[in-house]
Amino acid sequence: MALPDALPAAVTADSDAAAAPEAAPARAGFEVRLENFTGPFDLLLGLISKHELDITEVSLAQVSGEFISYIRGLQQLGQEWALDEASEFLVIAATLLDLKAARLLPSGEVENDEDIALLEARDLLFARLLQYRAFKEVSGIMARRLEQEATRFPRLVSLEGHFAALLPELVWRHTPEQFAELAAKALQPREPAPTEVGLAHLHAPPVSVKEQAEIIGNRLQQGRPLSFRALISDADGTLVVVARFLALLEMFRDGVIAFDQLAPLAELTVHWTGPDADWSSESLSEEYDDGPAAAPAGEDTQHERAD
Amino acid sequence: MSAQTEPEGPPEEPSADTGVEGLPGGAAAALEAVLMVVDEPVTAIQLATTLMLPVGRVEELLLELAREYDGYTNWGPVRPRGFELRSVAGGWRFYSRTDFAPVVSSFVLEGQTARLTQAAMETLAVIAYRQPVSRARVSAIRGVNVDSVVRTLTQRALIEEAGHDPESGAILYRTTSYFLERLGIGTVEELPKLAPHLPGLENLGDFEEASY
Amino acid sequence: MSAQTEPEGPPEEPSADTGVEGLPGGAAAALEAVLMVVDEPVTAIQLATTLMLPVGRVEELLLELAREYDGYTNWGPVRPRGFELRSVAGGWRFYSRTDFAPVVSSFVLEGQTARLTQAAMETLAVIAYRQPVSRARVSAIRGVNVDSVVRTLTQRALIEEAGHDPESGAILYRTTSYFLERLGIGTVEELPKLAPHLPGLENLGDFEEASY
Repeated sequence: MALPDALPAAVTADSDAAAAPEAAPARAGFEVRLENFTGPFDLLLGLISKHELDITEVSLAQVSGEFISYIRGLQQLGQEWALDEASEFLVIAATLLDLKAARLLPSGEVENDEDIALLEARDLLFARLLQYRAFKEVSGIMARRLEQEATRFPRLVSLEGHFAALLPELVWRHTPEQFAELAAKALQPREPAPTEVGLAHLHAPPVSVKEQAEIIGNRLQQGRPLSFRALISDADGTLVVVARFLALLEMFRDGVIAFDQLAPLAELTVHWTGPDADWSSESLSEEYDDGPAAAPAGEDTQHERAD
Repeated sequence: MSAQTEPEGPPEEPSADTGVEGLPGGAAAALEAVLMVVDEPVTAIQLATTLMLPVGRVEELLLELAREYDGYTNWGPVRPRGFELRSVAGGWRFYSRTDFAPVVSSFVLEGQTARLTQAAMETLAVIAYRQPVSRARVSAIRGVNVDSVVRTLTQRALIEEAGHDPESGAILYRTTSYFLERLGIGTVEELPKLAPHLPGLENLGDFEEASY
Repeated sequence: MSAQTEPEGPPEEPSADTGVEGLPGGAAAALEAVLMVVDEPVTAIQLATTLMLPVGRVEELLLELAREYDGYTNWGPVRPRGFELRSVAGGWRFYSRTDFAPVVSSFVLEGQTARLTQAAMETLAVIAYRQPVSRARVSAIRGVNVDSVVRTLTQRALIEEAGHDPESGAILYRTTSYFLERLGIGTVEELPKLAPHLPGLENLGDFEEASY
């Protein structure tokens, strides 16, 4: 998953589509289009205060409609969106939409995993919103402080002549050519700071779910049920454990394995239920390994190896 | 028009004919003389070193001077001066008094920096409270990309690079002492507390760490 | 030690609740505020214009202040200050008091080196090749605030002010003949061309404008 790494994964889980990664486009005055708002949280806070709702109690669903029509309005202005910024708006819009939809249904019951995920998404959104509001408030205090301080002027005068004359004679060792070299270096346009945060470190070393599925498949096809603990006993890192876990879920969905668990939180046992011979991890859905362009370049090689 | 009586002059310094205490005006005047040529806040330690006086004594004198310029002395009220002596960003420095800003500003054209935008202020606040911090983490809190704002803040010397995150390798940022100067505080600990602005969210810290 | 009695406080200003006279400390404090932060000496006429006071009154106040800092007032002796107010070439400015010159010198020389820092050299290089240029533009190119470095370079007589930018009003800087002398060339035109070092510097102008 290549989400802008600025986003907590839980919040963005619903909206992979919004975060389609690409090279960051040129910045095209996005701030201007936000008019008075400096970001999605700012907009959301603005809407909440407009309705005189209490941020700690308001159902975010109440302001969803306006939030969404606001970004629709932005879209209709027809300019290009800066993807990484737009994605954050869309993520929040998607969460709000979910919450709004949930409100239309009979309330009070938490029935399935989706409900729980929704609650978590709402809580995360609340938490982030409250956090943002706190910073917005202290930034207001800081701004007033800065303004107040700006009415004082520091004494910042050049050294009186007779003291300046005491300074040791300057040692100068640069030839005109060396000086020019220095100038060239100093005038070199500085590499603009990357607008996209590198994700490479998050994937290093890359772990392929398919590859792990292949390993698990090979072991289980020997016929003996294995515990999850046994299946991850040789994993050399959290990433591998996660990948194996995801692989198990995928394989379960494809109906080639089954789980046994005697009690909640008890040992999880996995056994093979699939065809004996012609199963290959290639038949797994491609949800994990094939998406993002931001995935490490070495991935193709890995697929081949997994075959 | 009260002609207020000032019962006594300032107590004279103990007879010390060695060092600065023996000069006209004594150690207090020596401090004034040095402070007249500094172009950035200077610490009590630096001053004590130059004047060859104990740091405690210098700190005491600085506080007395500051109070005197404000109109309060041990021997009664005096006319407030048009300038103030303030401790800012860990050092002492002369400033013009706030009341005279309209008059002074017409003489000081330079250094009247443009106001920061709201986006810049918010970004500055997040960096101030979370430093050292990467751009990505600031983005996560603000919900928008902060690259260009961070560049502006760096150019205006309010923030600076502070090494790299050991895990991600991302550049970390922190506020500068110029930031403290501009805000008129001694250290970042003097920033208003963030907690009162976070109602009932005690474990937000965990959330932040978890989400990042 | 004599506890000298100061019979009276300074005479209060005539009741003037308009203008600077109404502010705490009155017109004298307003003068102090301005004089504390101006770099160049200012004339009584400039001060009178800004403060909207008669020139005669301002001159009177300036003389009174100067005397007060020296320890003499109409209401008796006071502690001499570490600073003095002097009229030089028709303008008034605060200076550190001569008696303290040894202390001030040792403070000024403390930690001074005979060498420019890397940051100062690079800033000088930018100014040399882009002159006349404002601090803001140099900041934009260097990506950091250069105010204090520019002060150092000015103090070292390597650069000097060269008028104001017609649009922004910002002070422009250029290199001095002392700089040429140190570099061993006759004119700025003799600076080696940059092209061999750096292809593609032609569109640097765009970059600078865009980034600031």
